[in-house]
Amino acid sequence: MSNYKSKELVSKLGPLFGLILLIIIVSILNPSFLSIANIFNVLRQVSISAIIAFGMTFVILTGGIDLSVGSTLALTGAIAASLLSSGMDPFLTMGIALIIGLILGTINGVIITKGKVAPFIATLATMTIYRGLTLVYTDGRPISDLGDHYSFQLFGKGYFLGFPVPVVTMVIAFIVLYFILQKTTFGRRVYAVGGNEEAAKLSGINADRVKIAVYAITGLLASLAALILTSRLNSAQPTAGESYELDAIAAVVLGGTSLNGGKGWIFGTLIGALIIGVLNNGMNLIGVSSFWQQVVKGIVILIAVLMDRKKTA
Amino acid sequence: MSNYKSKELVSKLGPLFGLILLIIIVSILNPSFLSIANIFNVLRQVSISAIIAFGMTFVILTGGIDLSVGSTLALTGAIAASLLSSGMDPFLTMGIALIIGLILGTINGVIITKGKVAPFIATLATMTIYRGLTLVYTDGRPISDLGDHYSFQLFGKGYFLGFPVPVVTMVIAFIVLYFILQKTTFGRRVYAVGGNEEAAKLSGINADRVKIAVYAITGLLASLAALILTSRLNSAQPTAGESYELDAIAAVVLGGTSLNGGKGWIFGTLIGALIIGVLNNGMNLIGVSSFWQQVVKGIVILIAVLMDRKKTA
Amino acid sequence: SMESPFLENAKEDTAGGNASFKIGFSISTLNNPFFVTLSEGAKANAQEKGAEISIVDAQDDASKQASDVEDLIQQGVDMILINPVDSSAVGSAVESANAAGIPVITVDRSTEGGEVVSHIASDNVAGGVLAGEYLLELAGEGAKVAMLEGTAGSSAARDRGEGFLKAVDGKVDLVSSLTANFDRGEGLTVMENMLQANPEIQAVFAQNDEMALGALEAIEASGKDITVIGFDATDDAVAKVEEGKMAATVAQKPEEIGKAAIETAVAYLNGETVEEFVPVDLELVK
Amino acid sequence: MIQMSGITKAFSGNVVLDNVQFELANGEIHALMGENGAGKSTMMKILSGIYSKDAGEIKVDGQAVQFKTPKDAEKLGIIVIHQELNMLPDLTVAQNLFLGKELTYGKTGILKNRQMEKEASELLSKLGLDINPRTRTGDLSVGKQQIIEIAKAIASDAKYIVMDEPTAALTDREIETLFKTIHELKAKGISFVYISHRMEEIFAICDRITILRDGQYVGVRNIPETNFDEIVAMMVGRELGERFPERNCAIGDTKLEVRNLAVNGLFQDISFKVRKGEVLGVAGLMGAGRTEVAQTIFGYRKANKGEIFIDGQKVSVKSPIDAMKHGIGFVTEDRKTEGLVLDFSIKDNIALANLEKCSSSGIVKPEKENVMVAKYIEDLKIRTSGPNQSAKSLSGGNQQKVVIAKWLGTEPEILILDEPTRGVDIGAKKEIYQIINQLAQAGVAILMISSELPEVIGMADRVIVMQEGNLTGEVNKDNMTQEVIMQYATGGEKVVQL
Ligand SMILES: Nc1ncnc2c1ncn2[C@@H]1O[C@H](COP(=O)(O)OP(=O)(O)OP(=O)(O)O)[C@@H](O)[C@H]1O
Ligand SMILES: Nc1ncnc2c1ncn2[C@@H]1O[C@H](COP(=O)(O)OP(=O)(O)OP(=O)(O)O)[C@@H](O)[C@H]1O
Ligand SMILES: [Mg+2]
Ligand SMILES: [Mg+2]
Repeated sequence: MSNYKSKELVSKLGPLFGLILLIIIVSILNPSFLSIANIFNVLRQVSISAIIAFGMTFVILTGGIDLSVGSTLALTGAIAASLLSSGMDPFLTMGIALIIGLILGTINGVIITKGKVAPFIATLATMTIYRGLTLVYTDGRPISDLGDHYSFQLFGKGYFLGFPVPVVTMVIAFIVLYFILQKTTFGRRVYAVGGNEEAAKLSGINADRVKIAVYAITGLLASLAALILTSRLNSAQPTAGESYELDAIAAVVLGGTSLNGGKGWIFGTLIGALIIGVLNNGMNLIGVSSFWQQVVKGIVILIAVLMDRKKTA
Repeated sequence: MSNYKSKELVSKLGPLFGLILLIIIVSILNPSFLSIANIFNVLRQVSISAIIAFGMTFVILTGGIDLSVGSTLALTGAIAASLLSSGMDPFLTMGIALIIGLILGTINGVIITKGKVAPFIATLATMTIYRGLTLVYTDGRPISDLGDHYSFQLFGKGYFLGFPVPVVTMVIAFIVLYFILQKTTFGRRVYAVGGNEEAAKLSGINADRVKIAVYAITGLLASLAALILTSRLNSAQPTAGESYELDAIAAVVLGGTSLNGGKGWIFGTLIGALIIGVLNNGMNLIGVSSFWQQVVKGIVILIAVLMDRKKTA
Repeated sequence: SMESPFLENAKEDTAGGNASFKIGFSISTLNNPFFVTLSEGAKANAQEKGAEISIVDAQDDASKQASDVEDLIQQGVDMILINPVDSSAVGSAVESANAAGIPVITVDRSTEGGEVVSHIASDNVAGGVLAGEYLLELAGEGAKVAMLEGTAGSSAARDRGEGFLKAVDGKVDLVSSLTANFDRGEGLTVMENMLQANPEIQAVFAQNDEMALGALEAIEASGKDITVIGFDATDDAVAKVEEGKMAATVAQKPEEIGKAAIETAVAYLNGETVEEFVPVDLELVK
Repeated sequence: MIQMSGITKAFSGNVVLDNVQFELANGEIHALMGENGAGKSTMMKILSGIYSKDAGEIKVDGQAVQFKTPKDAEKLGIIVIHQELNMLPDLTVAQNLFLGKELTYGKTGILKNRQMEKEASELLSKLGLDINPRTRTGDLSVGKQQIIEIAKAIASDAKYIVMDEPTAALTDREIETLFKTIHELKAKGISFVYISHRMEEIFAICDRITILRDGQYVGVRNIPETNFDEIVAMMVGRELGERFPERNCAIGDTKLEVRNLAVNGLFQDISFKVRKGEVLGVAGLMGAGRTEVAQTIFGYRKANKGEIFIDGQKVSVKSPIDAMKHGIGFVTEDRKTEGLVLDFSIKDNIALANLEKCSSSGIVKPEKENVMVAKYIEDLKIRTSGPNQSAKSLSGGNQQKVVIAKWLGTEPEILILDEPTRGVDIGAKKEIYQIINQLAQAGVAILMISSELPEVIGMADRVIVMQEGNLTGEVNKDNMTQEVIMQYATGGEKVVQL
C-alpha cells in the first residue's frame, strides 16, 4: 500500500496514460476541448460522479459492492430540498442530509455484516427500497422552490479562488479520503479485510465494523453528491442518480482497483472518473450521435480494462 | 448435487416454502389470485424472466455474472422483428435470432476468459454496447408490422394442450437445462469451475471453454426470451429488457444459488423467478401504488434472502 | 473535414450563401420514439434551412442535461434548443447559456428559470385533458376506468396523469392506476393483472402509446371489448386506431414541434422577432 | 522411466531452477528434498505440464516429450497430487474422484452416476476407507480429503505418481495406509516421486533421493547408502547440529488456566494449565479438535461452557481483540488462509496485529513500523529482498516466520502456536524452535499444537493429548515417548498423570 516498487508504480499509472491518450485524441478532433472553460466544465461534471466513486472505492476494496448509491443520492437530495424549501437554514439542512446519507449507508453495512447477505443482493434490495421511498416522499414530483439561499447555491454553482466549488469539494474529498486510506489504521484495515478477511479477523481486526464503516462512508459521499446536484439544478428530482452506480463501479475498475478487494487505490478512481467524464464531454463536443455514444463508451471501457490486464499479465 | 441428505434438501426447499407463504398471503388479500386464468397469467409473465434467469444460473454457478442479458434481448428481438417484417420465414428468423444471441453471449465469454476481464465489468461494457447497437439498428423506434405469421404468433400467444406456449417453452427449457446441469459432464464442469477453478483446471477441465459456453448459453436463452416477448407484443422495442439483469440475478439468488459460484441449482431459480412474478402480479392485484411497489419488492427480497441465511447459519 | 457514419454534424454544403448557423439541441431522451421523431423533425428542417445541428441526449437525467448544455456552450453554438428533462431542474442550464450570451429556446417542456427567446410546445397536461374528455365521451359517466402510468417520477407521467384526472375526476370510477414504466412489455403484463383484479374495466388510458399497445395485446387475448386511449400518436398506435382497435391517441405532432423549433431559431438568428410562445396544436387521432 | 535434464525456469527474471536433472526409474520411489523454495514443486509442475520450462528436456521411456497442459502429461500416465488440496468441497466424494474423467454413456456426455458411485465405493474400501461416496467432500477431515486425492490419482491408471507433501495433513494411521498402498502399487510397477520435509518417512519408504538447493541440483543418493546427516548437509549446505536445541529456563507460576471448556459438537470438558516459561505440547490425531480449542481460547469461536483464568483472574474473551488485550497471541494453522494477507508486504503483515502500536491517534507512523519490522526480519532471519516484498512471493518457511513475527510484535505473554512448522524445511524448523526457546526463556507461556510427535517430544515440557474432542491424557517429560502419546491419542485408557 504505502510503498511501491517502481515497476508497480508504472503499472499503477497505466490508467493515467489512458486518460492522457484520450485527451490527446479528443483535443485533436475538437481543439476547443482544451479551453479553460471546458476543462472547468469537465471537472464540474465529473465532480458528482467522482465523489460517489470515491465511496465505491472503499466498498470495493473490502470486496463488496454498493448498487444503492444512486437511490441514496435521490432520497437525500429530496430530503435536503424539502427542508430547504420549508425554510430551514442551509447549513443545518446540509448537515441533516449528510447524516441521513450516513444512516442509509450504515443500514446497507448492517444488512451485509449482521444479516450475512451478499453485498450485491443487499444493496440491490436497498436500491429499490430507497428509490421507492424517494418516490413516496416526493410523491413522484421534483422539489423546486428551494428559496434563495446564497450559501447553498454557491455549493453547486459558485467559484472559490477562481475554481468551481464542486471541483474544490471533490479535491478536498479526494485529499481527505486518500489520507484516510493510505495513512491511517482504518485505511490499513480496509485493505486487510478485502485482502483476507479471515486473517484480518484473526489479527484482531473487527471486520464487521470496518465493513459497516465503508458503506456508511459511501452513503455519506452519495449524500454529498446529492447536495452538489441539488444546488446545481436548484431542484431535486425523484429520478435522480439512476444507474450512477454503474458509472461509479466502472470508474473504480478503470482506476485499477480489483473487484475482488484488497488491491487498488483511490487516485486510480479519480483517473477513472475523469476518463468517463472526458469521454462523455468529448463525444458531445465532437458530436457523436447519442446512439453511437453508448457503443463508443462501452468499447472504450473495454479497451481501457484490457490494456490494463495486458500490462500486468 | 445429484444426492442430498434430507437436511440439505430441507434447506434447499426453503425458497419453495417462501413462495408458498407468499401465495397464501396474496390469495388472502385477493382470492382471484388463485383462478386458473390468473395462474396462467403469472406463469406466462414469469416465462420470459425465468428463461433469462436460467441462463444467469449457469453463469453465476461458474462464479460469473452477466449484466448484458437485457441488451442482448433487445438486440436479438429487434433483429428478429426486422427480418420478419422483411418477409423472412418465421422458423429461419427464429434460428437466426437464436444464433445471434449465442454469438453475443460467446463474445462476452471470450472477453472474460481470453481478455481476463472481470465478468461484471466485461458485461457492463457489452450491456452498453449491445444497447447502443440496438438503438442504432432500430433508429430508436419500435419495429412493428411483423406480418401475419401464424406460427410466430403462436410462440408468444398460443396454447399447446391447453397451456400457454411460453409456459410450455419455459418448462421445456427448464427440463433440458436441469438435465444438462445435473446429469452431464458439462454440468459437472460448470459446478467444478465455480467451486474451485484451479482444482478444476488441474483435473484437466478446460475452464475457459466451460465459461465461454455458459455465457453463450445465457445469450441463447436471452434471445429465446426475446422471441417470446416479440411475439407477445407483436413488435420489438429498442428499450426492451432494461434492468432485466437485476430481476434475473435476484431470482437466482432467491433460489439459493451462491454468487460465489459452485453452489446452487436451477430448480431454485425457477422458484425465485416465480416469487418475483407472484410478487409483481400480487401487488397489481391488490393495487399497491407504484411508489410503494418498489419498497415492498425490495423488502420481500431482503426478507427472503435473510430467512435463507438464518436457516443455513 | 471528417466523414464518419456516426457523426451527424457533417456540415451541409450551403452554396446558397445563407450564413450557416450552428444550433445545439439538448434533448431529454432518445430512448422514446416520440423524441426520436421530434429530433428528426428538427434535423430535417435544419438541413433544409442550411443550419448545422448538434444533438445531445440527456438520457432522462437532469444532471446530464446540465452537462450537455455546458458542452454545447463549449462547442460555440449560436443557439441552444432545450427539451428539458424537467422544468424545475433545467433553470440553471438555461442560466449558464444566458451567461454565455447564447439564446435559448425551450421545446415541449418549459423552464422555471433563466431567460428564453421562445417556448415551443404542446402541453402534456392539455393532452391528458383531451384524452380524459374523449374517454368520458366514449365510456360514459360512472364507467370503470384504469390508467397505465408512465415511469414513476417522470414529468410526462405526472403531467399527462394530472390532465387526465382533471378531466375525469368524480365522473368515472378509476378502479386501478398502476405503473408500466412507459414500456410495452410491462403494459401487457400490468394490463393482464388489472383485468384479473377488475374484470369489469370498460376503458383504459395509457400515458403513452407503448403501454397502450401492450395493453391492447392483453385485452385482445382476453376477448374483452375495452376502450383504449393512448398518447403520442406513434405510427404503430395510429395504425391501430385506423384498424379500429384503439379508440384514440393524443397527437402532439413531435415532428411539427421539432420543425417549429428550428424555424423559430433560424428566424431569431436572422434578426427577426419571434413569438414568445409558439403553440403546436394537439390533436386527438381517432 | 522419466528423465529430466537441464531443466531451467525463471519467473519474471528470477531463476528458480537452474540446469536441474532428475531421473525416475520404473517401479521406484524417488524422494525429492530441499529447503523451502528450493524448487521442488516447480520441478514437478514442469513435469506435469502446468508450467512450461525455459530450457531442458523431458524424456519418457526415452522419447522426448513436450507437455502443454496437464492433460498431455496425464495421457502418458503422469499424475501429480499437489501440495495444496485440490478437492471441490461442494462435490461428493464420487464426483471428485471422477472429476475431469467422468464415466459417460458413450460420447453423449451423459453421466453414469450409479456406476461411478459403485466404482468409487470399491476403490475407497480397497484403500481401507469407510466413506460413503455420496458424502459431501468438504464434510470430511483434511486427512481424508488428502487420501481421496491420492485415490483419485490411483484411479486414473497412472504409471508415475508425484506426491507433493502428501502427509503434511495425515494422521499416523492414515500415513500407514498410504504407505501400504504405495508399496502395493510399486509392486505393480508404478513409480513415485515423493516430496516431504519429514526425514523419517523418506527413510521408511524411498529407494533413492535427489536433493535440490536454491534451484540447483546437488546430487542423488541410494537410501541404504546414505544417512540423515549427509542429506541434511546436502540440503542446507552446512552441518545442522542438534535438531531440537536445548532450552534451560525456570518455569514460573500458572499463567493460563482453562476449566471445563466446551463447544457443542466439537470438544468438551477441556481443562489444563500453562505456566510462565513453559512449553505445553498439545498432541492428538488430525481432527481431534485442538485447533478449535485454540480458536475458542482466542475468542474466535464462542464457548458454550467453561472458564478461562489468566494470572489467576477469571477473564472473558469474546473476540480476538479481547484475547489480544489479555496478552494472548495465536499463530494460526494455515498461513495462507488465516495467517497472512498474501497481497500485503512483509511489513504490512507484521504491522497488521500491531496497528495500535505503530500509530498514534489513528494515523500510521511509518518510522515505528519500520523499526519493528526491521527488528523481526533480523531476529527471525527472514530471507527477503526487503520489508516491502509481498508475502505471496516468499517461500513457505519464510511466510511462517512472518506470521510468527506478527505475533512477536504484540509481545504476548501467552502464545498459542498451531502447527508452527507445517510444511517448513528442516533448517527453518530449527530456527523456529530457537525462537520458541527464547520466548520461553523470557517467561512467555506457550501452547504448542503439533501433529509431529518428534517435534512435540523434542520441544515440550509437558504434553496434553486430545482424542475426538476429549482430553485423554497428560504426559510429563520423564515418560514422554511416542508410544505413550499415541496410546492416548488413539483412545487408550483415560489415565491422568500429574
Ligand atoms: N508462480 C510463481 N511465480 C513466481 N515465483 C514462483 C512461482 N512459483 C514458485 N515461485 C518461486 O519459485 C521458488 C521455488 O518454489 P517451489 O514452490 O518450487 O519450492 P519448493 O521447493 O516446493 O518449496 P516448499 O518446500 O516450501 O514447498 C520459490 O522462490 C518461489 O517463491
Ligand atoms: N470447514 C470445515 N467444514 C467442516 N468440517 C471441518 C471444517 N474445518 C474443520 N473441520 C473438521 O473439524 C474437526 C476438527 O479439525 P481440526 O483440524 O481443527 O482438528 P485438530 O485437532 O486441530 O487437528 P489439526 O490441527 O492437526 O489439523 C475435523 O473433523 C475437521 O475435519
Ligand atoms: Mg513445494
Ligand atoms: Mg488443527
